[in-house]
Amino acid sequence: MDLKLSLHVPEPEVRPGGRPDFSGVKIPKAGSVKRPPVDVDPAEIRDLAYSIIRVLNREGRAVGDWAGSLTDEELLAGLKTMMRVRAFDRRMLMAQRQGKTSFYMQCLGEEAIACAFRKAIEAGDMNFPTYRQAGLLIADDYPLVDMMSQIYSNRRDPLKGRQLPILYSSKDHGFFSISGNLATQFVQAVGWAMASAIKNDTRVAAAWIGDGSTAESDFHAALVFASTYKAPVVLNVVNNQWAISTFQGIARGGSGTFAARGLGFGIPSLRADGNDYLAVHAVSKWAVERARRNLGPTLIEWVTYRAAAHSTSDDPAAYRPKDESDAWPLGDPITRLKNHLVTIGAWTEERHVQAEAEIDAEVLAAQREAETFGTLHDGPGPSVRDMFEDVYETLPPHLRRQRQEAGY
Amino acid sequence: MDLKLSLHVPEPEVRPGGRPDFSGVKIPKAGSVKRPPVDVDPAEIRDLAYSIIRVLNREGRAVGDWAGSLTDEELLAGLKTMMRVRAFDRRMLMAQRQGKTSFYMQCLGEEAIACAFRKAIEAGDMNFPTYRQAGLLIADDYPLVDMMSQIYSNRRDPLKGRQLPILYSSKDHGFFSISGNLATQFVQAVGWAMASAIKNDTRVAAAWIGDGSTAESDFHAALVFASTYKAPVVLNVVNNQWAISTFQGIARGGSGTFAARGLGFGIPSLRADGNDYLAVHAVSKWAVERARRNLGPTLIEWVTYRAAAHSTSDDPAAYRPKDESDAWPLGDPITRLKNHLVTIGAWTEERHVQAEAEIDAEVLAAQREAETFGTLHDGPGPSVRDMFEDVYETLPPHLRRQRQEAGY
Amino acid sequence: MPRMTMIEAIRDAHAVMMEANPDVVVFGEDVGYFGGVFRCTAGLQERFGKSRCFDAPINESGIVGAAIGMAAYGLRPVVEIQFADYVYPAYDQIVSEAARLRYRSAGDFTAPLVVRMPTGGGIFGGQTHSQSPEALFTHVSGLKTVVPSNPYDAKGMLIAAIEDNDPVIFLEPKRLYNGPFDGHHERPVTPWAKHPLGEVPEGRYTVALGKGEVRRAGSAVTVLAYGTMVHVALAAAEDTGIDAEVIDLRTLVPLDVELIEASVKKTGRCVVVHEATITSGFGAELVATVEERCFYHLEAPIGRVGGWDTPYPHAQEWNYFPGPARVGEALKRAMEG
Amino acid sequence: MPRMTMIEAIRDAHAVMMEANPDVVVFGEDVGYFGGVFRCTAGLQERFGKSRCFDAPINESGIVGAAIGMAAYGLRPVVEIQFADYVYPAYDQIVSEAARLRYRSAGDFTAPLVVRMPTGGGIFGGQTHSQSPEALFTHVSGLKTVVPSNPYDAKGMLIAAIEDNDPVIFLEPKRLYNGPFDGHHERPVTPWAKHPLGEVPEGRYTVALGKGEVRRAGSAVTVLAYGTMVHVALAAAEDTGIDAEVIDLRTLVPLDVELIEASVKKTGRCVVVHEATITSGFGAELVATVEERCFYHLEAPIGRVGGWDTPYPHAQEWNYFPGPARVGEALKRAMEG
Ligand SMILES: Cc1ncc(C[n+]2csc(CCOP(=O)(O)OP(=O)(O)O)c2C)c(N)n1
Ligand SMILES: Cc1ncc(C[n+]2csc(CCOP(=O)(O)OP(=O)(O)O)c2C)c(N)n1
Ligand SMILES: [Mg+2]
Ligand SMILES: [Mg+2]
Repeated sequence: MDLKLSLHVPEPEVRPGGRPDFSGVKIPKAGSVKRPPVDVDPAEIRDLAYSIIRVLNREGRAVGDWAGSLTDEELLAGLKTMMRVRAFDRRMLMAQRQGKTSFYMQCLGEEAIACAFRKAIEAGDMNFPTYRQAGLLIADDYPLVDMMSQIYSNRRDPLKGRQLPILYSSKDHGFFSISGNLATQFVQAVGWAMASAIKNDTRVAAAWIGDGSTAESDFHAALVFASTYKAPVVLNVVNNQWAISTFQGIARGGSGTFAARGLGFGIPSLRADGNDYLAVHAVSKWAVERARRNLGPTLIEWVTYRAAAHSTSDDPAAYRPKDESDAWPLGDPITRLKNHLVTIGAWTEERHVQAEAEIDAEVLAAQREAETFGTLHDGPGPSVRDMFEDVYETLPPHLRRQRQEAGY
Repeated sequence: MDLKLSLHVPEPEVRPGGRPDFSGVKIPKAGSVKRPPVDVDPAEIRDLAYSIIRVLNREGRAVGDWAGSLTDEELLAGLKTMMRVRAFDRRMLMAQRQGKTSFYMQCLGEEAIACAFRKAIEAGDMNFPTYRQAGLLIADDYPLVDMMSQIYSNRRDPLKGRQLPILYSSKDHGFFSISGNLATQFVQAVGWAMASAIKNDTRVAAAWIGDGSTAESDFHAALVFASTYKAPVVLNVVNNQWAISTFQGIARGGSGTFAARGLGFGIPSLRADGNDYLAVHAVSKWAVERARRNLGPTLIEWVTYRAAAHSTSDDPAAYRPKDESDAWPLGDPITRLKNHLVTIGAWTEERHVQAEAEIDAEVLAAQREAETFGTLHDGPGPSVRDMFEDVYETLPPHLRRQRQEAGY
Repeated sequence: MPRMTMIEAIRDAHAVMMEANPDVVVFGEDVGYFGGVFRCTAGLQERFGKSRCFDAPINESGIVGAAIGMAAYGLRPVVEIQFADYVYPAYDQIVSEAARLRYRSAGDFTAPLVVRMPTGGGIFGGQTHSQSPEALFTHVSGLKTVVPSNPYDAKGMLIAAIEDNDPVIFLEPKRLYNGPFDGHHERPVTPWAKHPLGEVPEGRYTVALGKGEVRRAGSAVTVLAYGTMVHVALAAAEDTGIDAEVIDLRTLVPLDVELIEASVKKTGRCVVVHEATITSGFGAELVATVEERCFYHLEAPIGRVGGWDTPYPHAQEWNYFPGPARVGEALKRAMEG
Repeated sequence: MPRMTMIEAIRDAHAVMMEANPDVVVFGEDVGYFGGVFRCTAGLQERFGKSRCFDAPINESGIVGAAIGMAAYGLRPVVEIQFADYVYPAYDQIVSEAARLRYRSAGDFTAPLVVRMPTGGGIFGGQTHSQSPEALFTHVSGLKTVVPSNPYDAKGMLIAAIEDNDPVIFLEPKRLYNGPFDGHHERPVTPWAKHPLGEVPEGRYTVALGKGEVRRAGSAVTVLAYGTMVHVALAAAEDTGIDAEVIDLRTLVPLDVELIEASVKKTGRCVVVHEATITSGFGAELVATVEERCFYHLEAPIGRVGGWDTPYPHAQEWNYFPGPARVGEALKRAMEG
């Protein structure tokens, strides 16, 4: 045999200096993908893992089977929530640059996913999020001041200064403590859902993971467990095209899509436009209903784009064209929803500008309030005593001794 | 919402006391599954993950596209190899019962898979086996005496008494050191194949795993890496229906087949009759050729049945009907190949009986020879000095001190 | 009082707790229908139903990860890792998740789960059925790590572990399952039925986590041991005739430092013993603790006996296992020092 | 001689070895095109091509598992785990596979690979960018575990590690990447350019694994440290005016016991220091080793300073980090004892 082997290493189409090119991303027309009944046989909808469910068309109209899951007021509320998330990100990014905290991560461009999903679940349901789903909290009216206090590790910080900024936790708001270790939450969500099923409860779980993190093994563990026990869980993959500097082709390999990963498990697997608030809501609803009706898990790949840097420690100019974000063919979720509301006459450009100012002011006021409790390097923060608490339910003797040694 | 959730726990059709029932196992007619070209687009052969490629029909004839990969002499040699494997298992099982070693695992009923696969690869290729592929060694003429010496942990044991019986290793025979930890070898095989591609070599790797072990996370790691780097590797899943006491439905969950797991990665995924020596060889050849031609990985699910206990520590009567093995619809690989050879006039019942006796004698002679080097509890075994060697390339000071403390 | 093997005691602890608390669920590889490869969960599925006790896919990370999710929901999962040697795939879930959930969420979420696993050697199990990985857990803040040495403790500690609101690593010395094993492998095995600690009360009782127990009072030297090594240490004391005080630590974290300190201050000598490889084993922590607290009372270097720093070999098992001869040597050295 | 930061020294070690040996391959998360989140592999892909240096999927078990396969083939993979905090998913491949392959196959297969990972705190990285997991590797037979404390050693030890025929865990104290850090976080950072150990020869040279180095000769007390803590210990000696002998262990397994023993026998006092949580940390092993070998020379209890037994907190970082004040206290206590 003469043929020599060689290693294939996937590469993105374009690198810095090149012209952004998304012509390879096949985008079906809005409204073109059918909406199957929730109790469909998964084998019959395998094609949904290779398409993109979209509701908003270019003209800003909601079209097709998946349209109509929300009223105009609900849509307007959704728009404002997304604007609030974006204003929050902008403020906190700035606060980090000003040295008020150590670190920050935005969800710029991905706001629709968490915000609309939150509206498809109920109080009592539980999300197992990653660090880009702050929208789940904001859409559920979790106090911005508390979020900011966590970011500042100040003395109001609900997590007592222990966690890296944005790794929120709120059981009351159905938001599981975020881990810095990727993918671990995916199978925990399945376990939570199994528990709900074991207790003959009605609550469902939602798991969240990034495109890059689907490569982690706990993604597999989650799919195995979810498929075996038909757990009432929605498995969300947020494909924002990038994992720090690594494009999604490295995690995805030869498969067409991330949604396709679910097919080998017999799990209904859908792909949807993550920048389309209406599509996100409708598809989420479908999956949540399946879970609630004891029909088992659903895998959803949300197609979106990470418009900002990975985190404040990252500069994407080193690995992707600067203007790639503008070239992203699915547009911006806020602009798209705004256009839709303007098109249907439920909103105007003027009111939008005004709302922007109001929301900015609201976020700024929250920030001012949060800062009265201190920022990372300014003001008495959480106590050193707190550093020794909650390792165990009760302080064991060796930690008591250590606390004493530390002088507290 | 009134509906209460409940946990779904898959169960086998039948438990001890019940009547074995394999009517749910859909078995396509031999010869009915087409043989695509090796450079086929994986998307076009997704159906192969849900079928079973078979060559030998009920009449003992080789039929269809996949027939004809071996000459009659090769088939006869294959038959004898399988008989040798079976005789070996029988002898060693008895030896364990006689207390000559601590533990043993048979591959009864699964002989065709490893034996025929070995004939589809070349010297220099590397297998990363589990504990049920002893056939890979025997088909490659690895000395039975060495295998037995390993099982006996005697002073000829190539592994110096360090490994549990049957966890062989032979680089020269393309047989990677077996690990007691399930699934780890699957991604190692992919790494080995990547190395071959990096070096522009022509050698390919083969990974082996059981149905139950596909649930392990390293199975996922292997698929991710194989799919991303298009590694020249054949990914073998031996579905023998059981994982100790756990039926394959627990690992498989809602998916139709284990082969289907590959689809989400864009890896060509085939399902084949593991009890049909001809099918195993033809399908293996196809996959090996793909790898060798730098076309990337192939996943193969070998459908078979674990006819014996999991190991000498197990008694399957506790969890499955005693006669389930006889009811297994794909029959016995040795009987089927023998019948084929008799049918085509290349073999007779008499010669078979005679061959059986010869092979038994051969294995017995090997056993006698192995026992001259001792058995686990009888005769000077590997030295205690050896216990301290090979932890590192050279003995570090702390191990020298410990060896001295041990008196050696 | 009923007599039980350690297996029966563990099974009984499960049953008592599953009966008492509908939130207790049990799963793991082969633990459902079959009842576990060591039979520690036999009969539970039949008695409590498939959603309380079930078979899991072979994915240790999934088993522990799912258990964490269940615990966060409010259940009390008790999971079995088939052999301690197979816990490593679950290590991230244990270390990064279960151990830190309470801390990182400031008590918003907790992970009250028990991870049971057969541990230790002496059964010709080779490298992957013999390991003692306790030190890999004792280094991790947020975990409790326990090792019972007899049926009475096994039941009482398992109940305590299930009732505990923190994650507990529950290591079961498999060589003790059917009878006390003192390392004299050449002698016939005594069954638990003939041992006082094989008497196990019915129903619920607990053996507090964090408390050790003196198994043999003595004045010459203190031996710190746990699991199988407790019995080996007792045999060594007997064989050498040295009046050793043998302490069964039972819980490694949090450690019963008072008990240790009092004993060593009394005897002035100390030997620590475990099956795990010596370097960075839990014995090192014990030596460091004793050194710090009893420095001025020590009359000889603290002896340390453990498995050699090699993978666990198959055929050389009895040269590897720290049996009564090696422990006896250490006792003698401690008396000479 | 060129001046390098620790990052540059590590990058250079890669380049030297990739140039010298076509079997050296480098991969990990973000290490290919981008050159690593800490830039330790920057430029390698461009220089040596995509099949010698490439991005890996985010699966640490896969990264190490594939590296083991490559090493078994005959390559010399050097892989990066993005932060030591993320090594746990790979723990099984490291512990059960890389560490044991030579032993279990009696040398038929080996796993000469290097697993590099940024370790330690001091960067406000919180629980998952600050850990020091060395003790979880030192307990595992078959692994070598090393921690350089400066650019010169980093390059020489990384080359030695790549040339070594056994698996090496290579821990890089990230707080030292750009300059020596002595724990005085309130003071401006000195760059490596101003430090003698920032002078790094071009080309190939090695710093032998298994050898420690005295960083400050002294007669009053021996301090055993590694990584960032070497610099903290030096600062503590300076701050307290105690004439400490500061030993930079560099390699934890195999440990340079002779060097330690000679020093402690000379000073009669000893303090061990590390960033990792105290309980079952590598300090315990150091204490046990010193106790055993120097018992009759010790004039005071061996001091042990480490991170508190809690997860690594974010805001309380400087109360958690064992800085010069805490080490200084330990030195004083050792002198009083
Ligand atoms: C186990 C583990 N490995 C590596 C990392 C480092 N890391 C943090 S985020 C990230 C990229 C994740 O990408 P993706 O899943 O696509 O999520 P995104 O950031 O795009 O939302 C990596 C590699 C980590 N946090 N945990
Ligand atoms: C990591 C790990 N977990 C659990 C085990 C225990 N174990 C050994 S074999 C086995 C069943 C494997 O079943 P399968 O993969 O179907 O292979 P088969 O025995 O049927 O050939 C189990 C659970 C192990 N060896 N390693
Ligand atoms: Mg991403
Ligand atoms: Mg099987």
